[in-house]
Amino acid sequence: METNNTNSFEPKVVAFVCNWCTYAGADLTGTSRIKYATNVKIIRFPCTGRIDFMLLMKAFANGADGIIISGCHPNDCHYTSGNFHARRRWMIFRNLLDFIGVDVNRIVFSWVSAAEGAKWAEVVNESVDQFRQLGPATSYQKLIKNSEFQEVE
Amino acid sequence: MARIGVFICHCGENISATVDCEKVAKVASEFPGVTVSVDYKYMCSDPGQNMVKEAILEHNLTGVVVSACSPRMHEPTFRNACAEAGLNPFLCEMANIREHCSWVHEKSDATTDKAIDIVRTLVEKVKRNEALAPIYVPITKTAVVIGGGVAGIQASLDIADAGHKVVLVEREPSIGGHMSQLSETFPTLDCSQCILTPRMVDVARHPNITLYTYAEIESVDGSIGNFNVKIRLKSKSLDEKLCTGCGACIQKCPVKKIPSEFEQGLGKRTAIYVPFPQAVPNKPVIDRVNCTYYIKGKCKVCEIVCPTKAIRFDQEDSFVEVQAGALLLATGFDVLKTNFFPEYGYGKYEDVIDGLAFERLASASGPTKGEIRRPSDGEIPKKIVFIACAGSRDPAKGIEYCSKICCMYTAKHAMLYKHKVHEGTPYIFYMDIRATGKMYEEFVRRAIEEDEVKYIRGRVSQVYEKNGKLIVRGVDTLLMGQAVEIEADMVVLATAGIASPGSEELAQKLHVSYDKHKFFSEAHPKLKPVETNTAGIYLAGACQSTKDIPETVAAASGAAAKIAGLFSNDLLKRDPLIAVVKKCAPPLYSSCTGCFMCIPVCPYQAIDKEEIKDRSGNIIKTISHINPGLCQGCGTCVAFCKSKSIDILGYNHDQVCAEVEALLNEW
Amino acid sequence: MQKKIGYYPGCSLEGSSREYSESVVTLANAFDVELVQVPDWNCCGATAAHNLNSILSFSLPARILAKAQEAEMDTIVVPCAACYNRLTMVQHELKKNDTLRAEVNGIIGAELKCDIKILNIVQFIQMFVADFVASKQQFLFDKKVACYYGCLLVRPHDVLDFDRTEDPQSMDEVMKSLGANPIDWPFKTECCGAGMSVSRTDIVGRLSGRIVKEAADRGAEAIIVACPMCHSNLDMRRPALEKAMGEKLTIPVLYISQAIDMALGKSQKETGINRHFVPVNISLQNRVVVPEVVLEKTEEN
Amino acid sequence: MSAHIENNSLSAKLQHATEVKSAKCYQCGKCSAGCPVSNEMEYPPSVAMRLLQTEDPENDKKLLKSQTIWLCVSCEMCLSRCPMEIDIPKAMDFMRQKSLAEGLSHPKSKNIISFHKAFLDSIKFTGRLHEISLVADYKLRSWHLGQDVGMVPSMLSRGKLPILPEMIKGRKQVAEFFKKTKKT
Ligand SMILES: Cc1cc2nc3c(=O)[nH]c(=O)nc-3n(C[C@H](O)[C@H](O)[C@H](O)COP(=O)(O)OP(=O)(O)OC[C@H]3O[C@@H](n4cnc5c(N)ncnc54)[C@H](O)[C@@H]3O)c2cc1C
Ligand SMILES: Cc1cc2nc3c(=O)[nH]c(=O)nc-3n(C[C@H](O)[C@H](O)[C@H](O)COP(=O)(O)OP(=O)(O)OC[C@H]3O[C@@H](n4cnc5c(N)ncnc54)[C@H](O)[C@@H]3O)c2cc1C
Ligand code: SF4
Ligand code: SF4
Ligand code: SF4
Ligand code: SF4
Ligand code: SF4
Ligand code: SF4
Ligand code: SF4
Ligand code: SF4
Repeated sequence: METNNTNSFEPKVVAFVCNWCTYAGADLTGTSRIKYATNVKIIRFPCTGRIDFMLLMKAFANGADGIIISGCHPNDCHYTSGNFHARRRWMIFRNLLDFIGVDVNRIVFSWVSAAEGAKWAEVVNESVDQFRQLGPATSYQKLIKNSEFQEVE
Repeated sequence: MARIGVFICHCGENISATVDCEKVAKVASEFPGVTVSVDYKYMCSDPGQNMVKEAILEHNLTGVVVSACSPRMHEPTFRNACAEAGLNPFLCEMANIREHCSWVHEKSDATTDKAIDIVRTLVEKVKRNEALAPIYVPITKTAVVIGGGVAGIQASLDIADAGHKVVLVEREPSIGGHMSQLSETFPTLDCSQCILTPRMVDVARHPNITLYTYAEIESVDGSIGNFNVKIRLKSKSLDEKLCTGCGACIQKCPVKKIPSEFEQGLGKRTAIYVPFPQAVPNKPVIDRVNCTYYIKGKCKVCEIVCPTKAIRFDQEDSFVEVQAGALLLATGFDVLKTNFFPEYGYGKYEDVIDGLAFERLASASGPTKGEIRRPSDGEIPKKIVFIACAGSRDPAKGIEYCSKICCMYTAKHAMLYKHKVHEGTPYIFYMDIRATGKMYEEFVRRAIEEDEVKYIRGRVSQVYEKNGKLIVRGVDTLLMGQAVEIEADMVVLATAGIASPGSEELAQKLHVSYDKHKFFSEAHPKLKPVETNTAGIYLAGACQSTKDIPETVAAASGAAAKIAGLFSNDLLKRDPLIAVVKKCAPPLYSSCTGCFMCIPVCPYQAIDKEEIKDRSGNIIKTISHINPGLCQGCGTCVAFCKSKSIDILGYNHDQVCAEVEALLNEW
Repeated sequence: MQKKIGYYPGCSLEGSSREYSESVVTLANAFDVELVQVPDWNCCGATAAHNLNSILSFSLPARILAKAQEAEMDTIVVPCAACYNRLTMVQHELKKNDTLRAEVNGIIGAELKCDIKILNIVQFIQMFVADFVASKQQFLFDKKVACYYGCLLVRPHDVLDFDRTEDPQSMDEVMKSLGANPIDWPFKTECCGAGMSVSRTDIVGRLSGRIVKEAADRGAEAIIVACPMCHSNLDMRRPALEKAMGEKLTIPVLYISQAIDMALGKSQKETGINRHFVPVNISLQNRVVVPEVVLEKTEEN
Repeated sequence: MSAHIENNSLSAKLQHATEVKSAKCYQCGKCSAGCPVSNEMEYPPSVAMRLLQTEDPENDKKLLKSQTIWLCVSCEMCLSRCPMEIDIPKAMDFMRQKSLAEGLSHPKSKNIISFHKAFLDSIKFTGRLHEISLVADYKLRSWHLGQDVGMVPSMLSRGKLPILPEMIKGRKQVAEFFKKTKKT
């Protein structure tokens, strides 16, 4: 189980999850009483297909140290193909992120179904570990804030 | 000015044990725009809901945040309460501080802080919520039932009796499913065929039911109320309208040695065949893989003997499209059947068989006319060893779950054997006896006390053949692991029940979720056991998890009631959380540039083009348009629109951005 | 063209089971493979080490692997099933467990890469012998045989990933290709008593006795093995087995390499069968169709 | 994974050291049914697992003092057939080492232990196993002076017993291993 050690850096993590699979999976984590790090807070979307680049940048600009994007498994998307589009878009974002100096390791892409309560806890804990090692994301935040970040990509 | 009410629930102690609810309420009361913030033991109780309603009236609230369990649990409850107090239900949001907070963290300040952050996030969201009106769509009152086992049969009859149309799609040549293979059924030992066959006939005769056998679902689109289902009718090589089912073709077909699937390989069938004599419809199909004509280009004996000239060798698969308001999955289960257990010699020794094969041996209509004879030499076995949990509860070689039905059918098998072979001895190696239904424990006790079935607690390690006997090596764990070696004449494995093959593909076609064992997932394990997560698609029977007949039939009637309930309205009310193209004043009309990037990405073909015309009818601009009847609100188009001209109600830019900011800024 | 390949005989092949080593070398030579011993190899520790001292049980095999690595051997053949099992298990454990590897590296003073391909005798035969055996075979091994795999060749399956643990077939296949008729029997992977040979001969008598008797009862004319421990328990300990079973058991026990050597027409000396306790009185039939090339060679001999 | 183990039972120690979790065993008995020496054991493997599960100090002691742990020949039949994939052979290894360390090993198992020790000693001094010295050493330790002597002449005559041990160059290094690993 994660313990919030006071000395070590505790990253702020936002999770963008889809309503049908991962949100329900995270509900199951709760129903199963599986514990995970408090660092992660969830925002619900209809589908990972809804999540655009701007939102990721917005999160970094507001101080996120890491982002988890999680939805249904390939082929299991509640909306047929939303997650597939999300995945494809992510491939394009990666290069863009790299370009503006955001470490792509600060974004974790995962699939968690409604039946995978335990997996959600794993994803959270592993991601928090990963972000913890990367340290605070302040430099990117400054960069993003200063570069007069606009709501158009 | 926003006037938001925040209601923090303790959920008994489910939340308050790890989250300081009073503190959360207090901090929330200081959030900008929050007018009232209170905590209470059970928000969903009547007094809890009344609290919300009174606050709405008293403070003229513009939004409500209930901080409690998952919205998947109680969002409708609280939205209804708000509506009753005159607040548009879409101005109510739930902050999930139970499943996503109190249950997943230990009691600590960090946990309370997280709860506060979650509440703040939803407060910021709800401030930006808009009053929305539900959408109404018409309902096509036809149900497509997929799978014609006892579940599909029962549900079809119930829906049809309620006055609605049913299309029943079965992929085998006959309906009946596994139940038609069973001999007698626990716990009453009534003859399976005797109770099932009349219902099968009813299905065929019911004016409201259209039956397609030898048919499969090709594709499904649309959504609740209005699905469009394309069905592939596999070629039976036969004109069903002409065929009278006389059976002359079957008698004359020269290919007679094909192992019969229905008889679990213990009997044989011809190339043109009906699976079993009571089949519905009782009309044959040609199995093209084994038919001499399809292999070698000659024979056609069936065509020659057919009195009505019904045979069609050149018939191809055809398709029908059905409009349906609801779908029911009833595709049942299968038994694990590979030689996954080399140590038990399954697939290697003829006399090691599985439970379904034993059913055929015990069935009066089976290959031995109900006499228990071993497959290798037809002898009557003096000793039979039954091995329970053969593949179930076995993460290493089989599946980890308990198949639930095999304890009972194994007891039944041992009993049937004893009834037929009085001098025989049945042994059952078991780990636990799970007999939890009505009259089940009594049934097992009867097997042990009256029919002298020898139960031995222990798992068998190995079965091997020696001098015509099967040597079964096990232990008695109730005797400190003492070795038990039995020289048996036959071994019956209670193999695991698994999802029906093809379940995964079907689930993907229908967009319903399934678990890791490929069984379809119900929407809620307790409260929505016959619904799937996809609106308008229901499930019943062993396709959800292995079930016995009483449970299967109960689920089927339950699902039928749900569908009949859906069909009792002419219009379906739907949440309006869908996409809209933003409009603005002329001369721009909309920021949409008409790039139409959004059209191909929509999974529901919900986007088309709209022409904006001036008074004299000249087209000024073509922009995209979203059909509210088709849009499901996935938001894919939103992410694709470069000019941010599409928004999704309930998850619009303002709302989600405000959420991100609120979540992070005070962290 | 000579192929060179690493070779770890292990202690018993230098001692009580030297005929195994002799027959393996004979076999390799017949197929133009040169077996190069791992330089200055040590004992793998066998059962004793992991019974008594687990970290030692890693260090001893690790040194062998290090020696092979030093000599730039990418593949080593390990005919003894016990050694094969230990070496494979240890390489697997060390590969996946970084802390353990660091500790063991410290003890043996080397940096293990853990990427050596470790072949058991059957795998060696499959790779270097099976495809060519037909062209060199002089005698038909037209006997009923019982292939006995023992425990260590196939278990644990997760790590060794060689054949299946129940009713394995690889040795049966090899014997079939020589013209033998392998029987179907249930004790292919039952334990012979292994390391208890000296300390609890009574147990070995019972376990191995049952195995030998079962093979004999089913009409086998020879038991084919791939492990020196199995061999010594089934062959050298025969009196103990007979005592435990209360009957005379005359069926001979051959290493699979010896069986092939015999089919190739090798002498008793080359196969080492003269060293067995249970006499091997098996005479093989000349192959009916003998390719000309081989005929010439035999004449030269 | 909580770092502190308050639980001092053998089962907890076993899990800590080897990740073998006795709680996973559901007592099906398949291991005992396939174990070749189960009949000789006072606690067949499934019973041994049950004893561990009780976490009762008395039962822990029973196991460490048992012949069972020394009779196990590490054949892995139990593991390969256990539906829960419980690594009993590893558990047996662990219990043997514990039993020795705590001086609890069963008097009747002395033979087996002596043999293992003699085996390791042989390696310690030569780097390889020298079978004659092994047998000799074992006899000294176990006092089974007569046993097996009958086999020696026939083994010699078949060239199966080299008289002189093979000394490897690295034998000092190997002897070092024994020192370095002694702590365990
Ligand atoms: C050996 C044995 C003995 C049993 N004995 C008893 C007993 O004594 N008492 C008792 O209560 N229960 C017993 N059962 C359990 C009983 O068989 C099941 O409860 C029952 O069959 C479940 O019915 P079902 O309709 O859900 O599934 P099924 O009987 O499996 O029917 C599913 C149907 O769907 C069809 N189908 C599958 N996939 C598709 C597809 N993609 N498209 C179209 N059609 C499809 C199949 O062809 C089949 O006709 C026994 C089970 C076994 C294995
Ligand atoms: C200790 C315990 C723990 C349990 N834990 C779980 C669990 O963890 N998970 C789970 O799934 N299930 C659990 N259950 C089972 C669960 O309680 C039942 O499945 C469920 O309550 C059954 O609901 P019901 O409506 O059929 O019956 P009930 O809950 O008994 O409701 C029947 C209602 O009918 C009323 N009534 C009775 N007679 C009359 C009459 N003549 N006229 C008018 N009204 C009448 C009663 O007052 C009562 O309100 C548990 C049960 C017990 C005893
Ligand atoms: S509203 Fe939800 S959290 Fe509150 S008491 Fe009801 S179930 Fe529990
Ligand atoms: S002979 Fe013709 S009518 Fe009779 S069952 Fe066959 S196809 Fe049908
Ligand atoms: S054509 Fe085919 S189905 Fe018809 S009788 Fe001949 S083999 Fe049978
Ligand atoms: S129902 Fe009985 S036999 Fe079947 S898996 Fe469960 S416990 Fe085993
Ligand atoms: S993607 Fe946006 S701009 Fe392009 S057509 Fe669609 S709504 Fe208009
Ligand atoms: S949100 Fe957009 S992409 Fe999704 S269904 Fe509606 S119109 Fe199609
Ligand atoms: S086989 Fe595995 S689960 Fe069964 S009793 Fe043995 S250890 Fe326990
Ligand atoms: S490893 Fe030990 S306990 Fe397991 S089967 Fe072999 S002898 Fe028995």
